[in-house]
Amino acid sequence: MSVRISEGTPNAGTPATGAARTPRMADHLNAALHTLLESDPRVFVLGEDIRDPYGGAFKITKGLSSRFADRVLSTPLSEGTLVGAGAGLALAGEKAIVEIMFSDFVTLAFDQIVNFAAKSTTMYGRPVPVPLIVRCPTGGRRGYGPTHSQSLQKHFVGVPGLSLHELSPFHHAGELLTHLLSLGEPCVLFEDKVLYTERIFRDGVVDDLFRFDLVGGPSGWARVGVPGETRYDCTLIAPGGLTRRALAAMRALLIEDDLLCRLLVPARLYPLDLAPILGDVTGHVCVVEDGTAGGTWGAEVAQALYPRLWSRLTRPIGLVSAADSVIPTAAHLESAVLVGEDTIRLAVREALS
Amino acid sequence: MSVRISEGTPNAGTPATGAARTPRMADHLNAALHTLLESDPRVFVLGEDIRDPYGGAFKITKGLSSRFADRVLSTPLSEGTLVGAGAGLALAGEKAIVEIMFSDFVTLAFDQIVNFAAKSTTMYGRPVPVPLIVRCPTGGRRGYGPTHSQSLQKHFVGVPGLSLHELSPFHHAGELLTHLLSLGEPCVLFEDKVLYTERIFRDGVVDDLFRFDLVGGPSGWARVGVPGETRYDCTLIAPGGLTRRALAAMRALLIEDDLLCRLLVPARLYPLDLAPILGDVTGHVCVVEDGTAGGTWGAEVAQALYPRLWSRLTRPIGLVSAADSVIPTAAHLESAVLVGEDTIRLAVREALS
Amino acid sequence: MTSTILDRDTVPLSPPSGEDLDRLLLIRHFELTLLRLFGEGRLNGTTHTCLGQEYVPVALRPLLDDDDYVFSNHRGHGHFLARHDEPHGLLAEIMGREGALCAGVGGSQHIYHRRFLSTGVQGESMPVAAGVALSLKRAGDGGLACVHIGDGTWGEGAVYEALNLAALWRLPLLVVVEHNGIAQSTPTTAQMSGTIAARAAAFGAAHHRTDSIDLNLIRLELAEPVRRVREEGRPTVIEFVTRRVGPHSKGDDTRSAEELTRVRAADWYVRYAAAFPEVFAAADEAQRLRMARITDEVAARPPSVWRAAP
Amino acid sequence: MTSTILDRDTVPLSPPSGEDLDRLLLIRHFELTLLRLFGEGRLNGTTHTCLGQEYVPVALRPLLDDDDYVFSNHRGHGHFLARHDEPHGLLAEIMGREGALCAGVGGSQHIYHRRFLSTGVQGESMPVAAGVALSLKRAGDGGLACVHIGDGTWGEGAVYEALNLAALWRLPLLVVVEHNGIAQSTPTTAQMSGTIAARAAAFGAAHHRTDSIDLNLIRLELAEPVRRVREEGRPTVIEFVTRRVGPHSKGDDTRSAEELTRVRAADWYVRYAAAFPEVFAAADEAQRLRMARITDEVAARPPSVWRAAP
Ligand SMILES: Cc1ncc(C[n+]2csc(CCOP(=O)(O)OP(=O)(O)O)c2C)c(N)n1
Ligand SMILES: Cc1ncc(C[n+]2csc(CCOP(=O)(O)OP(=O)(O)O)c2C)c(N)n1
Ligand SMILES: [Mg+2]
Ligand SMILES: [Mg+2]
Repeated sequence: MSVRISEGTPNAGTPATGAARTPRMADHLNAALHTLLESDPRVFVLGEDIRDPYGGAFKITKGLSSRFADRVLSTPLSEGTLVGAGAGLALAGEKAIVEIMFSDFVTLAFDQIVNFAAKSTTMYGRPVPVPLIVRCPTGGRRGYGPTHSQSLQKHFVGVPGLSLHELSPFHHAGELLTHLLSLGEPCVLFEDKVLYTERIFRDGVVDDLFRFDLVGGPSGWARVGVPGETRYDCTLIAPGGLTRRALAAMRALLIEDDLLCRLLVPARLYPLDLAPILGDVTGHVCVVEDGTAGGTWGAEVAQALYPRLWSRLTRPIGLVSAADSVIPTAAHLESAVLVGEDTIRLAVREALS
Repeated sequence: MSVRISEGTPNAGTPATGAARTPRMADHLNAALHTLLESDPRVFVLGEDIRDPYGGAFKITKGLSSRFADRVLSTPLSEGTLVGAGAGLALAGEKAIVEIMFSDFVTLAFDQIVNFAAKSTTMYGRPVPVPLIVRCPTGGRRGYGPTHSQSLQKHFVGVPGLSLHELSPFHHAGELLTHLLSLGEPCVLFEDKVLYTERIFRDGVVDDLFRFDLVGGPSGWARVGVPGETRYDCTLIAPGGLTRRALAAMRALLIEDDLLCRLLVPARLYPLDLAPILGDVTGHVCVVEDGTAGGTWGAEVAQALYPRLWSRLTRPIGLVSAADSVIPTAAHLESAVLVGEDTIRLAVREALS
Repeated sequence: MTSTILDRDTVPLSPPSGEDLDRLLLIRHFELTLLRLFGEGRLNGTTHTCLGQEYVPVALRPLLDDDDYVFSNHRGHGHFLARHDEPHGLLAEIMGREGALCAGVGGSQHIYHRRFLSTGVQGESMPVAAGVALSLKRAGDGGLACVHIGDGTWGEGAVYEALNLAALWRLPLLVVVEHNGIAQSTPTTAQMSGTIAARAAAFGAAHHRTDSIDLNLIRLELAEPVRRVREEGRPTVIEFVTRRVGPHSKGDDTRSAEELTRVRAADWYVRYAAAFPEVFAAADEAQRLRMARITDEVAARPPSVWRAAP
Repeated sequence: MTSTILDRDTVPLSPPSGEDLDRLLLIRHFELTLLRLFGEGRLNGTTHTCLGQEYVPVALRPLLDDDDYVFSNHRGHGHFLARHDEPHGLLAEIMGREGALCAGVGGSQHIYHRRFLSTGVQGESMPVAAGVALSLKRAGDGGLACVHIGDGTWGEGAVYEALNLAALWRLPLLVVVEHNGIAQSTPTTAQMSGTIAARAAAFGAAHHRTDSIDLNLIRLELAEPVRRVREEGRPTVIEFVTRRVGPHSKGDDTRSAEELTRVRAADWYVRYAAAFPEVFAAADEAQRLRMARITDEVAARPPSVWRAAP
């Protein structure tokens, strides 16, 4: 089984120029894992069906086991235990990346994450490093149905000792993974399943309208806007999985509704570090996410922003999320429940009308 | 083993007069379970060590198995499975109340609750009744340490098909349980462990200063205030477990700081029904809870309140919670992390100064 | 009780009833239809067909009563169709069309119809089935809860927690394991230490293993164990040694060509066709046609409506 | 490998070394001190003493190396003290005083000291220990991960998931089961179907059962199984048939008087005292005094400071 890595050699770290075709997220992430395993002999990857020739349900681990056979291990169907074993590796001085095949099943590892991995970093009275990343392929829009389509980020917000992250097409996956493993605390990394199939952005270029830059380090913020503009009618804040839908909404809002939006995408969802972007929040603020309504990540963003923006805000912060509903399988029912580009556009338009 | 029920006979439903000594919450809840099992032959109770003579770690199920031997069952140490079995009973037409010995271990049942019990009510395209209560003895202040002291309410907020409740000294436990089983959807019921040892309130009387009434039905709100007062400097919103600390803070604020507070305590934490108390929210709003900081229930309350109170609010809604920290075992460390009467008092005073 | 029947691939098959053959072939053509529709881009989402394993639920059919509960998993179309002759409803569910069993909300993996319930998280049904079995036991009508799981699902702790509970409480729980030697891409040897027989025994459950594909023979073997589940509240694990002839879901089969040849040669379809060429060919054609009609009919329906949407 | 040693309550004990006796009695007096302090209202929170089970970790002591990891549970004071002669640190931890092992944050149930780690959620350590064992295996120095669990903890699915993984990956995992016949208030018969031996076997783990309390004899029995864990990566379950002489935590013992009499008669403390009256009495008194001094000293310390508070 030959290794197929679309970014060229596993070492290829230099971004292509803006004009060239950028890799798809799945290949970009796969290449990042290759590089990481190669450069750090302490890194293990565990997960269901991750070995070659299968290479994982979403092929993110393709080629890894062929190169690093003793550190890339397919586990039985035991989500709790594969996370626990990752924590054990981490305690013993290794670094562990574990894959939950569908993030929906991370519920089975909730105890290991909340009550062991996260707590161990502080409950023994001194800092105990637990370098562990729990990778969670996430989200709907693929018709997989109620138990294979969820975005469960919100349930992990506010666990002491645990940080939450999400892949975005702006942030470099390899730098992010390296950074997360350096934190010494367990991280849950959400990865939008549709994003896997999309191309990443590089060199500050999004498209003909929008440009981006990065602030706040490898897990900081991507700031997307129109070159030269500083005052926006609306600031959208959204995790990486929402990027394409947010961009499409921004384009329509600009061209058809004459509303100028900026988009801010954090790689680290929690703890929130608002400092790098506080100055960039102008106009109406709207937090967009894929999770269902109620107890959302957006509510956390909003509660952190209200006191900081109190004098500037002219209306309540808007929250856009999926409906308070299971995610149906049939495409026409699923799209009625999930956040689409129209949901975002409508929310902004209504708030500003 | 004789049955010990402090409310007199298990049937005793009539509240004592305000002046009489009211029962402690543990006995009140125990009596409610006796009544429920007696009146409804479909009710089962499952949990670890719940049978007599032990009667549960907190003695809430005392006497039940002696009277209803085939419906009150001690399970092995299998939190996921005892909740799953409860859901199975519920699907098959029974009603199930399951006890998680310490709510910290409900993490082991997260999958059964989120991905099965809650989803089953809607994911089959038609309403499927799942009358199930997951009872969760909750909270710290007893020196049990990091894995036996948590308040995990926030992690269950916003699960479609799941409602969250908390015992309070104002709400009648029996009416609440009966109501929850009538909803046909799984409910998580948080029960503060210290509250177990405290006396319930009846007949609208709290103490020499404060009175209460109930609005919004068995899972609605208790409104606590000073008779005759309608405008308060501050409105505290808190789950039942916070009651004593909130009352102590309110007393000190009134007597020593000349600040008049009202307290609103919902039995149902989520979904939030703000309608019954929206008119009662005056002055500064402060949401108080026992969970750790970040992604709190309070953030959800706040995000629901901001748009509704937008024109009335003169400052951001205050959130009071435990620190972003594991809960240490030693009393002096534990109290530094948890919400105490002083934490509340200080928060209100600072906001209003 | 643990008994092992030796490989019967070479033993002559007993003649199936027409009804049995029809049911087997209906399921086969149902599954083939799904793969075809996916190939044509007419279905979205995912599916897991039971190609090669159709005979398991068909064999169990007469052993289960209407009042029994059946819990199914991701690979559940055969389980459903063996119990309910409602291919229209199931196809509509998978295609999201009017007349769908669950309004198109559940799709392939989440079906609840009368006392048949499937869900997509492996192992999760075991505790639920134990709870249902507790209710059935209390009712005292001899009902049982049957749970289909795969060999890979024995990785999940929930399986053991539930077995333990069922044995302690003497619950009428029948666990049907379709041991096809693989879980998604991982061979059983790489994910299960020890044997299913030993695991059942360790939890005080009875165990019966069969590698027959002969419906009549299987029923003879299982009648007594199933009776004991009902009458003695004896949790029992029935292990079918079987083969997944198709991919895990769609086009994701990484097994070697040799392995696939071996597996396909043992397919009940091939063996029944060889043993009873005429009746088989006629039934095969009939079910193929039936399924084609059903597909056309369902495909022409409007999208499903979810009346109970929250 | 499964072997069972018959009840030895009547077999004469071999003489313990002075060091062993001291360690046994230190743990005994440590635990008695805790119950007394609780009774006097000088400790808050909760505790689970290992009264009656002290000999288990003491017997294991010379079989474990410094580089081995030991995972302990709620009933872990003996496990700790057998490994580390640091009763001051442990008592300070439980009393929340200066010099506490974990700054008073962890308390009785959550200790991490060198390669000793305990936590309060039953079964949770098993997968973690498997991960540690994977690292040890890779290091190739013959280290092992030892996990203490009770009989009741076999209710948790995590135990089986981890055993499965350890057997598949041939990890040096040693599971020590203290089978005291009870979990909190529930007898093993009401919470475990089948046997621990069968459960180990079902997951491809070796099993060795002992009901001896004779330290020397136990070590003889266990030397070979422990060697095989290290050298062959053979996950092994060692089952100690033992007795909880005290309450589950504090004053919550609902066992009958007969049961308690039976259990107490088999207490190693009673039997060693009867077998070696003079050395025992002297050692007992010495450790009682040592513990009294430690208690006074620790109780006089100021409250612990949590420097790493978040
Ligand atoms: C808890 C959980 N983990 C992982 C999956 C993804 N998954 C679906 S089927 C499958 C393999 C199941 O193998 P087995 O139990 O042998 O059944 P088979 O597919 O062979 O019929 C996996 C890993 C899942 N659905 N649920
Ligand atoms: C997951 C979990 N469930 C329940 C408990 C509460 N609990 C603590 S010890 C115990 C009994 C444990 O029994 P066993 O494993 O036999 O150990 P023993 O107490 O007999 O030493 C229980 C139910 C817990 N700590 N963790
Ligand atoms: Mg299989
Ligand atoms: Mg025990």
